[in-house]
Amino acid sequence: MIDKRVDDLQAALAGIGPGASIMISGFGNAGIPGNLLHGLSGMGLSGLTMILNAIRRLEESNPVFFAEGQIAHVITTAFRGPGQAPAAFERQWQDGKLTFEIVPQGTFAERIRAGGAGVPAFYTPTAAGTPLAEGREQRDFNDQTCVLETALTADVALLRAEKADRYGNLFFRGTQSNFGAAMATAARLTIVEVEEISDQTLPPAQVHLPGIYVQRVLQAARKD
Amino acid sequence: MIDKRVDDLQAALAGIGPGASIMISGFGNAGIPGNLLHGLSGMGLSGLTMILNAIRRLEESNPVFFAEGQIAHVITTAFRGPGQAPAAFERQWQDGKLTFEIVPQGTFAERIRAGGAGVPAFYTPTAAGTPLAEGREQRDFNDQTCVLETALTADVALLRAEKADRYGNLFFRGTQSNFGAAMATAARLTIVEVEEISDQTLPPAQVHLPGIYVQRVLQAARKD
Amino acid sequence: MATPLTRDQMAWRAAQDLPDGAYVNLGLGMPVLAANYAPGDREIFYHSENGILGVGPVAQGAEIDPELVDAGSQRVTLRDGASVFDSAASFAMIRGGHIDITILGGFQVAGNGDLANWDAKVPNKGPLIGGAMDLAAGAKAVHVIMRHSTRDGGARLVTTCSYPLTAPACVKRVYTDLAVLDVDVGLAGGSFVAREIIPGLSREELTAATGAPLIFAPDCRELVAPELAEGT
Amino acid sequence: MATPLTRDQMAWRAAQDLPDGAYVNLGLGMPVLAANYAPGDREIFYHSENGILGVGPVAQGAEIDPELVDAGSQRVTLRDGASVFDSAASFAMIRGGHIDITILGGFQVAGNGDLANWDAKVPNKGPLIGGAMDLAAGAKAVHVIMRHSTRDGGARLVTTCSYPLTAPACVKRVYTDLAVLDVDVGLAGGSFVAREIIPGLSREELTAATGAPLIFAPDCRELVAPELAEGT
Repeated sequence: MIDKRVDDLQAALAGIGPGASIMISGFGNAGIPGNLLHGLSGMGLSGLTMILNAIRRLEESNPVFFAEGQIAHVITTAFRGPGQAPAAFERQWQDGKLTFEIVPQGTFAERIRAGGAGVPAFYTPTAAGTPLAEGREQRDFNDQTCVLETALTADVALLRAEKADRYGNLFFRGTQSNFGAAMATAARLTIVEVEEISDQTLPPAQVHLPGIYVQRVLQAARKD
Repeated sequence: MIDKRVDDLQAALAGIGPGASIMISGFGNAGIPGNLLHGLSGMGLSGLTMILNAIRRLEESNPVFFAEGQIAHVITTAFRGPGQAPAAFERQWQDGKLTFEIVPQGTFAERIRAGGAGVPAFYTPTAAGTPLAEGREQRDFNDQTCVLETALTADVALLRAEKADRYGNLFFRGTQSNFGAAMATAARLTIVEVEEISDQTLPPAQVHLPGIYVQRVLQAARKD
Repeated sequence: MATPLTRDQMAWRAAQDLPDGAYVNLGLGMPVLAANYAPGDREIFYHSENGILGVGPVAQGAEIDPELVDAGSQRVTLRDGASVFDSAASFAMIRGGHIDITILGGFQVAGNGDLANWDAKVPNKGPLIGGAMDLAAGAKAVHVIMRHSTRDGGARLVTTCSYPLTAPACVKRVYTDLAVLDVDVGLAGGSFVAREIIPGLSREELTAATGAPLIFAPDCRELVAPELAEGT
Repeated sequence: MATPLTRDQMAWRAAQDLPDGAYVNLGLGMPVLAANYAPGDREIFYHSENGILGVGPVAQGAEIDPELVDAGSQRVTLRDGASVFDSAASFAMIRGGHIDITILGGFQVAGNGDLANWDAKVPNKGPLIGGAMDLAAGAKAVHVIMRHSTRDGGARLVTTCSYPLTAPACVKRVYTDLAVLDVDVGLAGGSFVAREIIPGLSREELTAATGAPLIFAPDCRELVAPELAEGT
């Protein structure tokens, strides 16, 4: 019998240790796994690699990650704090306590999708001819210079969805799926918080992400 | 005003000329654009390249393609006729009138998806170490030997779906989307026959393929 | 004395070039304002790279759903015929060449079409790229809205970008507060072709404000924009 | 005198190794028969590479939908919790390593795990590959069902495959009409380890029928299958 439901935050996050690489869904305020992030930041783990679209939102919602220096490396499309003064993560970067890799957003999404789809590397024209391509392997296809990009995978993916069933099937609301749908395919352990766990199985037409990609689902009201 | 509906088979197929490369959806009897294939085979075009999962079904349903030698090249995962005697397409291959490229089915799907997604080439472990990799560029990633595969695109894609609206949004039934969903993204002209063209716009939850990938929709009852 | 266009007037002018039936992605800042000014008889699908094709107006009251946002994190609605999908599918749409036009902001555009619209060099700040490189490399046509000159009077239309590139040789048309200009890569090194110029500005003044070779189209016209209240 | 297993008995034996909660892809021929014989107390999701996760029984009567088929072109139903998707998504699931077990047919398996189960050399016929290479390269575990010997008594368990490979070094376990054997790549060149052998067959007879080094597991057991009517 398949049952991926877990009872509480502790069970949802069990087994995540120091040094883990963690993909986090979310674009704007949509698809943010606020409860899981809150729980994770309270575990006091160090040396984490965070793979997410924009790091500034994480500092705004969960400053403890940065107050305690839990994060060692960030892979992101936007590594810039709000306002004029540098944000905490920017100061840690300047102090050499945190490193980052900046990736164009589409390449970021495609690298994660590749990680889930068994594509170890692919070529793309995005970033060719820019500073991001310097020192990178480049090659022409159809008279267009392309950059070689490698797949992104992670130990853990944290997502938010609207509904789940015991099989781990997910239904997303609005633009909630964003990076999470691909992240679930690219992580060894995918943990999802949802507004509602249905006793009824989701009908096939409502399954946006098949349960094969999900290991744990937790019911939790939306938390920004 | 966007209106991608066409009135008849002739309007649906207008502009397809000799030498065109044509992607054709379908797996088993699901998602086969039977009306469009019938219309196309009657146009008497020569030098066509057909990109489809299995060629034998095309000979069974539309023998005129082969009787008239309309097809010059085939890209497929299954180039074998039924029964003991060679099929017409196999005889034309033996006579040097038809060439083909055989591709593993997942690589076939991924190459088409790449063609639609702006990925000119990617690496995959599928087919590495097999006769299909001979003479091909290979490279190791994560201690796994991979083959370089290039994107597939085409002049035309022919699909069948269950419902469409004037925007070209598509709803697929059952396993009808199969290769068609990716083919629509990889062709310059995507033509779709559907059971029903709704006067109502498809609600977002029913849109399996956004209309941006579709140029023409034709209402036509299912034809095997 | 010539009056440069306002932000909304620049966006208005860019919107006039969006054809009926176009699939369009609008960058943050001035570009998103263009959605307010496309002629009402044209059906245009706005794409948002976080996963919408067919962005509707900003949500009001009971329409507001915090889980339905556009790429600017605005809570939006969906227009008739819209669809939603995940980021990988959304960028496949961009990168696969399916978006007809993207309108982006810019720091600099070179005569060969090079675009610079991100900057890793803000002191003490990390870089911010987002989806601009994908849009610049992937859209069928890249249009840029930006002021013609920097605050201290320097040229933004240049021979070679001094800022880091977003993508090489991608820009087709630039809308500034002084003119509408096309990129012409035909001349050695590239040049700009002025298509429209605001009333009261002389060709010499426009040429002086442009840091790259500039020619005037034979049918170069006056760029007249309506009076517009400044938008959001 | 030993009685070799029937097709259904081989499939039955393979099905006993499918654990509760497994995501499984069954190849055409004998492998698909395994779905009839998995123990009823285990919840197993069968994947079909044309786009189903959770294939149910073959459709009957009013259930029949010509647009809902499995990879063998059978008209099927969906089980509770099933989902459907397109071929690119389906093969991403296979190639990304998400399928726990695939059971495939085979012509030959080598002691190093090489699998040959397609053949381009049928006279006057084109090749047929389908999804086998993707499954063999992508699934977490590859199990093979095939007869132990060819019709003319030749070995199918070999040191080196003479047929073209489907994928190298992929097979973990082989179910034949005589035995259950694991691939052991630890020995130089690879070998087979017999885990179970049918009653009445001597170790010497199995060794003689095997064209590659064969050792017997210390706990090698009798392979006893129930009587089964031949399935579809």
